[in-house]
Amino acid sequence: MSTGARLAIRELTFSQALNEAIRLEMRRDPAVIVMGEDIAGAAGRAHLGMVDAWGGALRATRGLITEFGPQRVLDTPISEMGFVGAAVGAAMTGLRPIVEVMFVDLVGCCYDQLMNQAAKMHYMTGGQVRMPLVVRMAYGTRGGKPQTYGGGAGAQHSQTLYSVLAHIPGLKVVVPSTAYNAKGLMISAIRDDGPVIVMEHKFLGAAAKGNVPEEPYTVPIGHSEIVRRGSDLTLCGIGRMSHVCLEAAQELEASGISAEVVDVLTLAPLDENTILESVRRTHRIVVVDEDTPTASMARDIAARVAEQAFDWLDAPVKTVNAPETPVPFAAVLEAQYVPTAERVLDAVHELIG
Amino acid sequence: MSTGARLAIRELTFSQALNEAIRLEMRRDPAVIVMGEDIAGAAGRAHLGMVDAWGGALRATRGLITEFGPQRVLDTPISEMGFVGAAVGAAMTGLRPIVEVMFVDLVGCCYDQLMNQAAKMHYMTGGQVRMPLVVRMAYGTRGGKPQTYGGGAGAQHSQTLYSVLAHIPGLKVVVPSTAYNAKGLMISAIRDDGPVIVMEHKFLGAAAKGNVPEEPYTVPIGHSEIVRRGSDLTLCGIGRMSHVCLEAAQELEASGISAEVVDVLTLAPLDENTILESVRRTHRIVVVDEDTPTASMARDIAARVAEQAFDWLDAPVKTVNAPETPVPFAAVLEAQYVPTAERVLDAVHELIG
Amino acid sequence: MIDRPGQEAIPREGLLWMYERMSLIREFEERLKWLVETGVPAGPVHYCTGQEAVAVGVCAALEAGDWIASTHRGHGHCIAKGADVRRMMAELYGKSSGTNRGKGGSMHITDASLGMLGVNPIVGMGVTHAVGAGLSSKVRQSKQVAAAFFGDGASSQGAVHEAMNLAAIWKLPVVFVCENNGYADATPVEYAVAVNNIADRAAAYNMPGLSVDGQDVLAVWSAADAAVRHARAGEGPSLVECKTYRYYGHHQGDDPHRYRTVEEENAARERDCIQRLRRWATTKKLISADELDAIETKNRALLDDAVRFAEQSPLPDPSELLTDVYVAEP
Amino acid sequence: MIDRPGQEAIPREGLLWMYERMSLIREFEERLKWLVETGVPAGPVHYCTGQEAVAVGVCAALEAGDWIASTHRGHGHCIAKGADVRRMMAELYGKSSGTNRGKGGSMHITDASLGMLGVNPIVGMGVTHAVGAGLSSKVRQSKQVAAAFFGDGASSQGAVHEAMNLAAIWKLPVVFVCENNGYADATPVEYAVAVNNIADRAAAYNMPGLSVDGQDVLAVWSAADAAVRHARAGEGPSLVECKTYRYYGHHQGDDPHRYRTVEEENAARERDCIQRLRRWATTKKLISADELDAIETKNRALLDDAVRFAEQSPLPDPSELLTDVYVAEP
Ligand SMILES: Cc1ncc(C[n+]2csc(CCOP(=O)(O)OP(=O)(O)O)c2C)c(N)n1
Ligand SMILES: Cc1ncc(C[n+]2csc(CCOP(=O)(O)OP(=O)(O)O)c2C)c(N)n1
Ligand SMILES: [Mg+2]
Ligand SMILES: [Mg+2]
Repeated sequence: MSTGARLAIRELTFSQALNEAIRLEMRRDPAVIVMGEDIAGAAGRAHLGMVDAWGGALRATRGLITEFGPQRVLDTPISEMGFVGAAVGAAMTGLRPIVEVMFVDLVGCCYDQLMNQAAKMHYMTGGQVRMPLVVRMAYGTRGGKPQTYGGGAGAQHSQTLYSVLAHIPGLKVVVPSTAYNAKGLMISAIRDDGPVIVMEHKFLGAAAKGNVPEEPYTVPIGHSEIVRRGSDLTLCGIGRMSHVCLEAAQELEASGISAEVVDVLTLAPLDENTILESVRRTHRIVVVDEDTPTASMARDIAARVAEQAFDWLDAPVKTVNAPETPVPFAAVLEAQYVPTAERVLDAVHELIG
Repeated sequence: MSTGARLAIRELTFSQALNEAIRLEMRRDPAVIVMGEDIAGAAGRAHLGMVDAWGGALRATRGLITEFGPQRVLDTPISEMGFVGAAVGAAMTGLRPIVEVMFVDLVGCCYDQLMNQAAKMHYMTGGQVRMPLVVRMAYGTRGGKPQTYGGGAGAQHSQTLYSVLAHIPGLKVVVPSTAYNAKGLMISAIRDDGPVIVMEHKFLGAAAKGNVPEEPYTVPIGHSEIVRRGSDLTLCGIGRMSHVCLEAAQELEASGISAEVVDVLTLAPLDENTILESVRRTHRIVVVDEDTPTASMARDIAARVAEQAFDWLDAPVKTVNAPETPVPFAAVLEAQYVPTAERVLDAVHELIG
Repeated sequence: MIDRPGQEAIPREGLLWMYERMSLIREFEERLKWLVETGVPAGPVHYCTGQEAVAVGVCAALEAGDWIASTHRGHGHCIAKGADVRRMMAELYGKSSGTNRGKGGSMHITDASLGMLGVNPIVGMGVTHAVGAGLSSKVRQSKQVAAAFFGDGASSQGAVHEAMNLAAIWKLPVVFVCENNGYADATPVEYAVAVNNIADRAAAYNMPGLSVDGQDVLAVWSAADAAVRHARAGEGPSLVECKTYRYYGHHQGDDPHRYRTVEEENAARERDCIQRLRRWATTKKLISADELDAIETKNRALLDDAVRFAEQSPLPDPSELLTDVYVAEP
Repeated sequence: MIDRPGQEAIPREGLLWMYERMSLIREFEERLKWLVETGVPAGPVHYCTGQEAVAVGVCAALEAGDWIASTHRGHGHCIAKGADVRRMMAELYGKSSGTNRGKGGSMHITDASLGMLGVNPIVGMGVTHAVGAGLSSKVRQSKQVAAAFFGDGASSQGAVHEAMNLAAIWKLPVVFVCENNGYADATPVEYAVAVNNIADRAAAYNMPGLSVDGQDVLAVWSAADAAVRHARAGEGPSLVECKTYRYYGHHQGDDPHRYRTVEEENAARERDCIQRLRRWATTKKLISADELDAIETKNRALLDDAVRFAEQSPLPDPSELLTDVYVAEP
């Protein structure tokens, strides 16, 4: 963790922070490699002076090939099951692969490798096999102001879906929300000897900017963070939704309501205690999740609260999710999709008259 | 639905009931076809007098090829993404395919077809495309008495996992628990113009026997059933867990506690109302689910209760799941895995001193 | 442009239709590009400019009742199969008059009534759906053929291998059309694919495979026509690889000069499929330059109209967010 | 048994090792079958009886530091790579002394210290892991080779296609070994696979492909040895198809006579790999019958011991249910 004064601090974007985390760990450990579609781009065209054309979906791997070369920065063909499987095999045999699956929407093309192979290998082999694997996935729907027309990325390129990963015992799933914790969680993920999924919100990549120390540091996996103190209720947010919760908390302050905000940060293993302790102090909770509701992480957290903090609750446990629909294309429809501060406030007002 | 007296009724197993449902619908509608690995077996060996060697994982398709021939009963190579995709394409073009994916453990090899294609096609095309597709999957861990040694099917052939399907908007997911509702839900699934996943518990296939009318009938999708009336608390079970709940209810009766039992039957769209109404009468609930806990259907149901029936609750909302681990092989470990009536009773006693 | 066996059988109207469709696709993409670059928020779009001959040559070999499965780069396929450019443009504007009522967008444009199995941006999946359509044709004995478009990048997807094996063992009426434009995003085909000609993989499925010049609409048509006849006769699937080129970046935001040279682009433009058909048909005096100019003028007007239609169409009602999730409400 | 190029290079100890391993695999499976049929609850098991020559011929070509990826039918691969039959048997008994501490079972037997990437019953997935191991070898410049066993059924899996393409474009030191035993469950290979020789698919990945008699351990060894040398020299992957046969049903509960004839089975048993090596080696007077008998006697004793070890080993502690879920506890 940061020790303060000694470190040089600059403002970086979320994507730049991820990039720096990967770069530092690649310098530190030659076993760390990066794989994925177009994570460099222009593969095999160095002789034409062309390298590093893309840098991945979030541009988080840009520049790595220039420093570490094509042996450690591998563009892959479009074969998610194959290259995630290769990463699994590489992790079992001495490498520490960081593999990018462009969008979580493509999880269906490599799900077996994640849920049957990476997640279970250590357990099934009685603890013999280690699995130092990081899988990066961009997720999320365009939020914010509705445009008058046009559209977003549509039903197959806008999903959130992390609950289908968090559901699997053995997988760790982290959801950074700021440039600072993006870097720290990524370094923790790379150093972890088990499989860690890093969910990277598409619309935080460039938008979330913040102070980031130059040196390597870790943000521990399995810890939620109270990002705002409050006493009247708890708002619990995941990924970009933590920012929405903060926005809502700000507005509530204006009407004299003091909201505590918990940024979940890790979905699996979930840091129940931080959430439960907060609720036991505030007696009310709204969980905000960009994913669709059924079997979502919002419902999961709500259920844990209803089971373990029931006696402290003064009101129903509220969840705010995307609607139970695919993501629509048209901007006017999409604008209704992602939970907003307004919807969080509506939920709060149902709890607190 | 059954009109009683007119129908001939015999005892069938769960698998036989599924078989009869499929057979009757294939007679009724020539567009219904069946596909999957070894759903007949001995493919291409009719000239040696060999047909129908397997009949699928649960033997639920046995005999169909003899009646309907290899044009409508198609054995497939081991290519889940390909043949589920072919079923999706066939459903878009005039057929009503019933496709068997041997075990839900293999969902990772065809997940994209289910979650991105079948589930969303109707929505994404603005309602143009219909998707009369049934996907059958065997699931579940061996429960019951621990043997002194030996083991079960292990971590990759014993999973439950239905929450990762129920999570996807657009998919209907049914979990029959008896021979009667297996037949009725299967017929409803086949007649549905959208994609329906039918989850078939491996250890109900031969074990669940019951009275089944000979004629076709439907059990509606999207309805839970109160299978036992009670007043002190609600036990809510999914699939084989409904039987475990009934067992627990029986034992509770002996100690003077009256438990109502709800058999969920459909996970998506969930019949919240039946569950909520039950809780509003009994004021207590335990949800029992064979799946692992994080982002499970048990937690989903618990969260809905905590949000929508909070004011009626006299105690925390309890969930009973498998532990947060892969399924272990050794019988002594596996025996601790699946929720039992005993564990349900423990949960009840935590609620009712 | 080389003379092709059977091409004398293409009536003048056939040539005119090919020219008209290629020109309409070109006009659609160029207009769209202009709109996007001047601020119309059409979502992610993948222009197929340069590749028109593949869509048109293949669809020229199909009948109205046949199916196509398309990719994220699908506007050309849609237009070649007969889609209404007004409703396509309205879809890109997210309007309720769009092909998909505004709920799909560029990557999902579908007019099911024209045999479109959908534009599908999960690389490779459309190929499996075409195999399913072929199965449907065989089971229902309807003699319909399904053509599956997919890219050089998609050829590495396991689902495509599975689909080809299925079509082969079941002898389904499917034509696999690989649009090899040299790139998957920023990844060159010679890096990503272990063979020189993707068509050579046909042997792995015991089916005919042919690699043709995808900038020559008659070559594409000729190969597709043979494959479609083969399929319709119950002889099973074929693989046709069309070597083509996309003139612009992978999507509207991509600068291709980070991974390919201007020289390569210029060489590809020399082989422009529309100009080649024009040169060939006018040299052979089959069609006059004036006729072709008139087609282009008409297509420009169609696009003017399409943009007007899209602009003036109403937005979807907010309630549409929640409709059509389930096919039949429970 | 045909004389193979290079086989004169196999020292007598090599032949003895092959015989000893094949016999040990046979003994293991026969003993296990007897145990299962007399009531030992070993979970689902897939006997590899009949296929011993493939596992042994391939592993004979590997070095100790090389890797193998295996399938649900994996006991033979494990033994050929050197696994301890005592710990394997204990695993099947669900005992804490098992290779996987009783947490894996037949379908997951792994001794990672011997270069086993795991028995893996999700058809095709082990092949991708072998490719990853090959990548690891290349990146770390360790010169290790990875051999991937997979069935004729697995050859239809998309993951296998993806894995082969990856290994080919990256020139990884991988040997793909297809154990074509004619069946995937109850589905004959001639129904499920569109080509006659799965090895012919090597051309689709621009790598060498060879189809050999999988009942001839020297033929398997010879092909594998060439492929391993090719791999270790940095020349990239190869595909070796071994035509073999499983003597019993797909798993312990399967009656194969519902999908294949007794005549076919008898013909296969005529080609028994162990008998053939015995006949060849004794006829050539390389090894005496007595020596081979002694090996078999020793292996029977090893299995007696393994069963005793398994029976007497303790069960896992109930707390083991919850351990080793995460590699490093958070
Ligand atoms: C399964 C899958 N993987 C990755 C992507 C991201 N992606 C979209 S298009 C594309 C490149 C496709 O290349 P190709 O198949 O050659 O088609 P082209 O774009 O050249 O028309 C990629 C990698 C995706 N949409 N789906
Ligand atoms: C992905 C996947 N699909 C299906 C199955 C079920 N299954 C287990 S073994 C098997 C047959 C495998 O055949 P083959 O690859 O030829 O190996 P063999 O059993 O002949 O050794 C099948 C279908 C599975 N375990 N995994
Ligand atoms: Mg391409
Ligand atoms: Mg086989």
